[in-house]
Amino acid sequence: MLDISDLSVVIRRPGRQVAALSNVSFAVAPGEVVGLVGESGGGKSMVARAIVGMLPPGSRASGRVGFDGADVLRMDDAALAAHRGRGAAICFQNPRGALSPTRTAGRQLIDRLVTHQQMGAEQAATAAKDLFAAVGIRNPGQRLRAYPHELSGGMAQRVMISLATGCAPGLLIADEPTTGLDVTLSREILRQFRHAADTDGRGVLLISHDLASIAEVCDRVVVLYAGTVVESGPAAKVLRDPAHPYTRALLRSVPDVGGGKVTATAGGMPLLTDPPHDCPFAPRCAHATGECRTTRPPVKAMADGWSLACYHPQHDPLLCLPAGAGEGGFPAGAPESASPVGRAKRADEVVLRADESASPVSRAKRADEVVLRVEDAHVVYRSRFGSGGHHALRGVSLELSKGETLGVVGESGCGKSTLAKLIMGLVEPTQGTVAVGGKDVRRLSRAERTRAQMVFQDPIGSLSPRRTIKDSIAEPLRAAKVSTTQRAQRVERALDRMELDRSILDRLPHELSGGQAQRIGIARALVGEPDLIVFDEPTSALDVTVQAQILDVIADVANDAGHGSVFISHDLATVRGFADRVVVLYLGRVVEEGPVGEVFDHPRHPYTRALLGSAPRLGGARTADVTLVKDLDEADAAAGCALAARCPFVTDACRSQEQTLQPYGESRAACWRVPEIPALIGKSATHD
Amino acid sequence: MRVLRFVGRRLLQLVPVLLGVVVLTFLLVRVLPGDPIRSILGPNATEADAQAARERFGLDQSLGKQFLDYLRGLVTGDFGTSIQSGAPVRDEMALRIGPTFELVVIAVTIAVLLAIWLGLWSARRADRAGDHTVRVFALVGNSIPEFWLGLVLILVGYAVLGWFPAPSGRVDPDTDLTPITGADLVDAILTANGPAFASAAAHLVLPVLTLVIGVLAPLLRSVRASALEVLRSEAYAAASAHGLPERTLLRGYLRRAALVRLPSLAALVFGTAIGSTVLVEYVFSWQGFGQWALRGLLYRDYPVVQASVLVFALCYVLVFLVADVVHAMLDPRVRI
Amino acid sequence: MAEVQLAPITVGGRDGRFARALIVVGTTILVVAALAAVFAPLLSTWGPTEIDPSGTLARPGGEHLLGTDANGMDVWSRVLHAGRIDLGIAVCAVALAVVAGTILGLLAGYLGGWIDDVLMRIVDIFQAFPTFILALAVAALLGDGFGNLVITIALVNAPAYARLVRAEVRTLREMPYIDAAKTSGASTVGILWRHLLPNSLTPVRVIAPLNCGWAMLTLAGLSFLGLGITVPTAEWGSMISLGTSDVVAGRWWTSVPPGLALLVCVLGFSLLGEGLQERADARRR
Amino acid sequence: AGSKSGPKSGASAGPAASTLRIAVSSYLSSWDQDFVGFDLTALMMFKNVYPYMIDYGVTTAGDSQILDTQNITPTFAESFEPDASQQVWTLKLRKGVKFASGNEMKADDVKWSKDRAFAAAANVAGIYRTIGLTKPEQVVVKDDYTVEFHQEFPSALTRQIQAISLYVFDSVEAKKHATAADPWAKEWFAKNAPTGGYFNVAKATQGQEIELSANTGYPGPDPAKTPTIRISVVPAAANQRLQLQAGDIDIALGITGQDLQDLKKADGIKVLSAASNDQVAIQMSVTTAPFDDVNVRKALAYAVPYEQIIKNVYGGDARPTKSIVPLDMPGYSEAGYPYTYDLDKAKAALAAAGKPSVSSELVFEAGNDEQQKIAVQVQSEAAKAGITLKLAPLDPATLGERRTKKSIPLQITTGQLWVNDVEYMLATSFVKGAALNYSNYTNPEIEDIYTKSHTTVDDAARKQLWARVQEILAADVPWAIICQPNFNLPVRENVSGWVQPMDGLARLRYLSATA
Ligand SMILES: Nc1ncnc2c1ncn2[C@@H]1O[C@H](COP(=O)(O)OP(=O)(O)OP(=O)(O)O)[C@@H](O)[C@H]1O
Ligand SMILES: Nc1ncnc2c1ncn2[C@@H]1O[C@H](COP(=O)(O)OP(=O)(O)OP(=O)(O)O)[C@@H](O)[C@H]1O
Ligand SMILES: [Mg+2]
Ligand SMILES: [Mg+2]
Repeated sequence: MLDISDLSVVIRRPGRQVAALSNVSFAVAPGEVVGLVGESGGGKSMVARAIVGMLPPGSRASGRVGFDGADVLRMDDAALAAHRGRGAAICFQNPRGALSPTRTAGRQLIDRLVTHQQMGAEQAATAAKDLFAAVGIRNPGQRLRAYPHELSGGMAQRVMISLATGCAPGLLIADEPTTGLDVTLSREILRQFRHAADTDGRGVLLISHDLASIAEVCDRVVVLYAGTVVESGPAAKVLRDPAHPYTRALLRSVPDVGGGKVTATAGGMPLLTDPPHDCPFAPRCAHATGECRTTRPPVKAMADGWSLACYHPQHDPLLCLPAGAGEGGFPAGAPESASPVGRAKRADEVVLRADESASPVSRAKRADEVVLRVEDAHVVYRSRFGSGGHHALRGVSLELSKGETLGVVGESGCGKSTLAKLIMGLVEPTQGTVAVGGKDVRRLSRAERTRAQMVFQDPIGSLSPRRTIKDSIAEPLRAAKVSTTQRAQRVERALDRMELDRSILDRLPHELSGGQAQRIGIARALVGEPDLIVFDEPTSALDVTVQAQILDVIADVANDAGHGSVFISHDLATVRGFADRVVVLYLGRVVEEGPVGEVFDHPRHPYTRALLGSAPRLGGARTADVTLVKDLDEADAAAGCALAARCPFVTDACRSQEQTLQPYGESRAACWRVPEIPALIGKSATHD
Repeated sequence: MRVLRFVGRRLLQLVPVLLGVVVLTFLLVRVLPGDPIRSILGPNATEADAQAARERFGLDQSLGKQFLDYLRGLVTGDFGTSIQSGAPVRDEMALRIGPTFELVVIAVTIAVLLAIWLGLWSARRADRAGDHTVRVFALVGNSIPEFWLGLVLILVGYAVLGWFPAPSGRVDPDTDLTPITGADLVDAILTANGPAFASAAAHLVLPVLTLVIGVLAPLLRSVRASALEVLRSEAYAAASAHGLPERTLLRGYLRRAALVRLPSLAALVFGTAIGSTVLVEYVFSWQGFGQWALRGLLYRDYPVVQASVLVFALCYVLVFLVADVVHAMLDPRVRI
Repeated sequence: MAEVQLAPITVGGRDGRFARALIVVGTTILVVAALAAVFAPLLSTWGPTEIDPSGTLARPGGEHLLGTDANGMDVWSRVLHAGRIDLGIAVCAVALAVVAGTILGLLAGYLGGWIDDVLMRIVDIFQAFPTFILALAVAALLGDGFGNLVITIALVNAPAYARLVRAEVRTLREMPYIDAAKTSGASTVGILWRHLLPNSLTPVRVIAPLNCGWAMLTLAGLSFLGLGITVPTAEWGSMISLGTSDVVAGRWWTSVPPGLALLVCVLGFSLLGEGLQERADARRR
Repeated sequence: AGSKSGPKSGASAGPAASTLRIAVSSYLSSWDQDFVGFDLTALMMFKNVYPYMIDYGVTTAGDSQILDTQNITPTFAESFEPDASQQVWTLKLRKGVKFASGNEMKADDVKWSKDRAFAAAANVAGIYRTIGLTKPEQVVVKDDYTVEFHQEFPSALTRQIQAISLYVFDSVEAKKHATAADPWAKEWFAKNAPTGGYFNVAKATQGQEIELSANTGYPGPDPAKTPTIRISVVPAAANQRLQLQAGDIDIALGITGQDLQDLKKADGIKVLSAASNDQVAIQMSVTTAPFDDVNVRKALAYAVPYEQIIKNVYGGDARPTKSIVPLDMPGYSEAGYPYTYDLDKAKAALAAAGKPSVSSELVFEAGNDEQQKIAVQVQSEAAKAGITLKLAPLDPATLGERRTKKSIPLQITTGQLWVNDVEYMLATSFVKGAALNYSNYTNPEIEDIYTKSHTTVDDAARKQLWARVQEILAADVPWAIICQPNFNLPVRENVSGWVQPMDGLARLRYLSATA
């Protein structure tokens, strides 16, 4: 159906030129799900735009985008109008942004139905309701009248899918449909696409930067790097035994709940101004030879439609794949690779070196030096008008000692950032206390405030746009009244530790890449030698390979015995690497807490089980032993167990009784049914 | 319901503002140099005569007492008596607000509609000759002082071409229009007076045109910029990527989304237009609210100044309130 | 391999070439006007308030490039010299408004709460006050002249800046870098001065030129009402109003040249502002 | 031409037009002549819509007709004569005079009207003081058609003063609108006129237009010639001019300066011109530095460019004057003002004052083009003599206040004396405490002469006194007298009958136009 051959796109603008795509070829057949993966800027969206004939202004395209025999690039306006929507329909990357804000979701869907399926208004209205129901929107009649801003991210994505399918297209293109969604939700959304291919016989092109997450649903995978196809082939093949060094690097960058090792690849993707004449990955490639740097490797076809563009395909198995993967279930016992000692770095792929002072010994918990104590903290965000407010934290207690790293995980909106802000004194607890270094955060002096530092989720946004990098890093020192010369020295030392060039000091934040900016953020946190560092999702805004690099740096910093660390993430896998203890938050409550290995390998609480179960795992099926019903935003937590509304094992007792943390083995969980759960899981499995 | 609550809350917020305006005006006119009494007494008046006149208008009382009396009057809708004319300010004002309001409302409405139409047209042809021409012309219109533009329009439209009636008055008195609201078009409709309607409309053309030319540019710029933003937004791209027809795109995806920022700007423009009517009224012999207020100020006719500033302020804040409500209706994201 | 030139689907910009043209033309106009004003004494043979004893309303040409006005003063010289007053007042007034409005907006936006409420209500009060009444009040209280017109026009404009900056600050203060500054121990003044101020001025920079043009028109309007600069000081607005009836009589030279000068300068500011705005819009997209 | 129907130009002769259109610059502030403010428009309207018992006669000067202020004749009154003592004046009313309401004018109306004026304690009450009328009891109703005015002392000015003050309201109608709180029906008067003069108000559209119709209930001489007169408000002079040229109006009352000169050449329009007794002067405050020094006053008098002002401001349409006593006033003497434009003498005078340079503000009425132009011309020349003047246009309220406070060092005044007599001039302008004495001028000899003049009735003797007055004023220079501009009125060519009002208030009854 779709047959792209030798597609090149160059975007010309005065003063800059981007070779967005260079000689891209691949095909999608009806009923097939093809994954298009690669890092940000790799040209994935450009391919999608080319398929619907919507390249940005100033683009020059060559080659052919064949669709059902016609060439999209050469279609006239009438043919394009018919092709768009009916031929190929895109689900856009950012569903909230791609829905027109001033038109109800229903109207937008009806517009498509009327246009492409020649329905009358009434017929369209019923069809719209059905379509909404089909993509898993509960209460579709009401949602039809909702405006996009009233939808949650997951709901918006479902609406977007319904809009695309509402056009009844031959080919469904989904541009990063799961980015920004919770693990539990992404899984559900991806299933929708598989469903579209299987039941309606549509071709599906699934675009993602995250190999692991789409691994499960794709038939074939195409890997893009800097606008070139580096490897393509059957999903099972490419994801399990990738041959191209880039594909391998990509796969190794993804943290894995199983404790698979993350390996960083240095450097970033180049921004090409002309179609490359060499291998674009060569500068970052460990296997690159002179040949790679002078000529572009041709696409070599291998067996089963597997093809790759590399002079030096690799065939040894990917090191990081955990042994037990593929068999289902979690490996018993913490894998060796999860321990810090086991995290040996391969000289050829590693840029970051550990701080000399960090040694495993210093990570031992020193209970005598408690740097953070949160006791029964509640936070309520008051609304400006009217009564009520949002109860974001409901009685959280934590304790952290010097040298220790505490992981905090939970879904979006569960209160992770609120906890971070609470610790930093940026929000006032409505109840309970927070003490840093033994002192109530609200009574800290300016200088004492700098004893706790934070690394933010948005690396560029957390740097003041009009202050130089030097200024930003030195900010805590300024508050601590460090002299100017000393300040400069310490800033440079921190910078060195982040392996950044000194020339960066006089730049402004917008001139930095995300990875660089996050290193600056970490440098700022470190420069004052604080007692406590809070990392609030420090890598979630970054590209996969960059994420791996930053995780490396953070692991290094967390190893430091000089301070305690709190590491917050929505992604369990990233925590596994270096946390000593982990806390699972759900709707502002701690539902489970314990040593990292214990929580991951023997999850007790149904919520933790569900979370771990839906985490994407490369090369293996997930262990979906617990599936939560409903989206987070539909759950209400009035009384009783917070999870009651979504828990498959809920009883009346759960609904009425507040759950408190109970010790189960080494960890503690807030669920009275923990002992029964394994049996309950077995029961539901047999029912399936 | 939500809208009503919002309006209620905003109206409550207006109270301190209007009270502030009232206090400030009250003090300001009295701090200003100039004697409101002298000009009604004639040259031969003695200090005793002046004192008698002051007593008549209560100006011999202490400031606090005067203010309380004024406030008490305001609560009952009594704005006091004009020192210059001896008539109740309320009656005079009633005659003056109508015409000015009519002029400004018509002008701003036309300007807004024109700006919407031209702005969308311009945005869809962004960076082409037509777009540039429209924008530059709007800017030129925006750069001409209103009083000068008015005079030129009179010169051309009345003296040279003879298309429009003489710039004196707002409606031909021979049409025997009975004033009800003071807004001539409205009165003509209310009294079903056809000739008066025609005459009032003819008299309105040039002053409305003057105001429209003066305020079009910022509105146009706003509509065009918003429309461009929409046209270049992912949402619009998504809609057109799904092959929706041109008409649906324009009506459902462009127009409303492009107008969300317009109401507050239109309110601002309305505010400036009300302010600049004082010039337009002079040029077109309109005898509206602005001229009345200005004269009151020049003669320090305290009750007139107080009332006119209060009404100006009230118009201003109410128009902003309306704009906020319209904004909320246009933009579902706004929570009110 | 055939190369296909694609027609842009989304409306295309030629990357702000027009915006750049607007900025260049606007700036050129303003620079020329400013130079003409600065070097006015060198460019004219008559003084701006010098009366030609040989009579009034002389036609253009001869001794007077643009003739003389009803007072027998040289129009060309007055048009040039008026630039000093008009441009000067407009720029100073807007600068003052920006400073005052920004300070208010920063405080209101950052501190929030009742301070915000009180400050914004004060701003409301001033914004709701009619311009010419404020103008007359200031003139009557402080006397007339350059400085007081600057204050008047600044007073009229400051509320808008206060709102603009406040709105900006209210979004900016939620930015992570403000949290970062707080956790780095920055003081309130430090946050306001070092982080919020530089970042909240972006929209102000775009609005200010447009506002300068508007200030010039306001000044002209005030002069027309007799509330502006006192005669015989050369000022475009008062020159235009002195010459309005001359236009009717066919004596175009007394009011058309100052009218054009005013128009062109306001247009210069508008073009510059429009260009900046377009560029800012393009950045935002 | 305008698109509207209306009197059009063209036919030079023909039947009398039934409607005449007049443009004025502003709407009258109120119909109430006693209690509140009035402006020129208001005063003109009053003259035409309220019955004045006596008024000036008409005389011919050159080729124009002017009001004769020396000849005051009864109009609505049958007669107005003093008794032998000159202290009791008897007003006999014409019978059958009808107000607009149809009520007949009676003595009670006169009484009520004058009581009202006394109650207002404003304009008329102020003027009556000069002829010894201060209390309502001095106005006595004898019978339905007879009223007596009992003055406290005899006065030569009685006729003149009564000519401008003896107007009568329809008291029957007015009293209907009186309330306990408002016994004089002030509120009603503001919007309604109980008229009965030569014209009645047929319709008044606030701020825009007043339609007058001739009062058929007037049985006396010189009734109104045109049945309907429309007075429209057109503030912008340029607009008045355009409408006059287009034929949409017949008479433009708000055109000044250069426009007049232009209109003299325009088709279908004539500019009626007549000498006037309007005086343009700069009053110098003799009690305020630096003008408390007579030499500084002389310096300014020498620095004023008299000819240039006549040329530049009035287009040559003004008479230079050589005395502070107006031209045409009995007693005028050429020797009264020896100052001419001479910068050397100005500098010498300054030197004599021992000051090489002085500075002051020069106050004039804001919005008055003529005064503004004069100020500009004076400022420019005075600067050359070393007198720095800061121009200060003041709005009416501020001007009024500062004038009462007598705190203006230098101000331009324009205006005419309502009574064409030097005694009246002294009374209003040059004796201590006089209302128009903005110079704060006092001179014991002038005071003496003034007192003497009350009882001097002999013409020659008065002339002698006036000669002395002019000598003194010439030496003291409280005023720099600039000129007496001519009265000019642009009208359509078909307008006739215009009588030039020496008090500036048009008597519309004489006007007519051919259609
Ligand atoms: N409108 C445009 N003008 C100029 N260059 C563009 C434009 N859109 C994209 N590009 C460039 O084209 C290249 C490919 O972009 P594309 O959006 O396809 O990347 P992507 O793989 O979808 O990345 P992401 O994961 O961030 O969505 C990038 O280098 C980008 O900078
Ligand atoms: N300033 C605020 N005012 C009101 N509600 C807030 C505010 N900040 C956060 N919330 C609400 O509090 C809840 C917890 O927010 P928080 O930002 O802590 O979540 P999170 O776990 O960090 O989510 P994410 O993964 O999306 O960052 C959310 O429901 C959010 O909507
Ligand atoms: Mg993309
Ligand atoms: Mg968060």
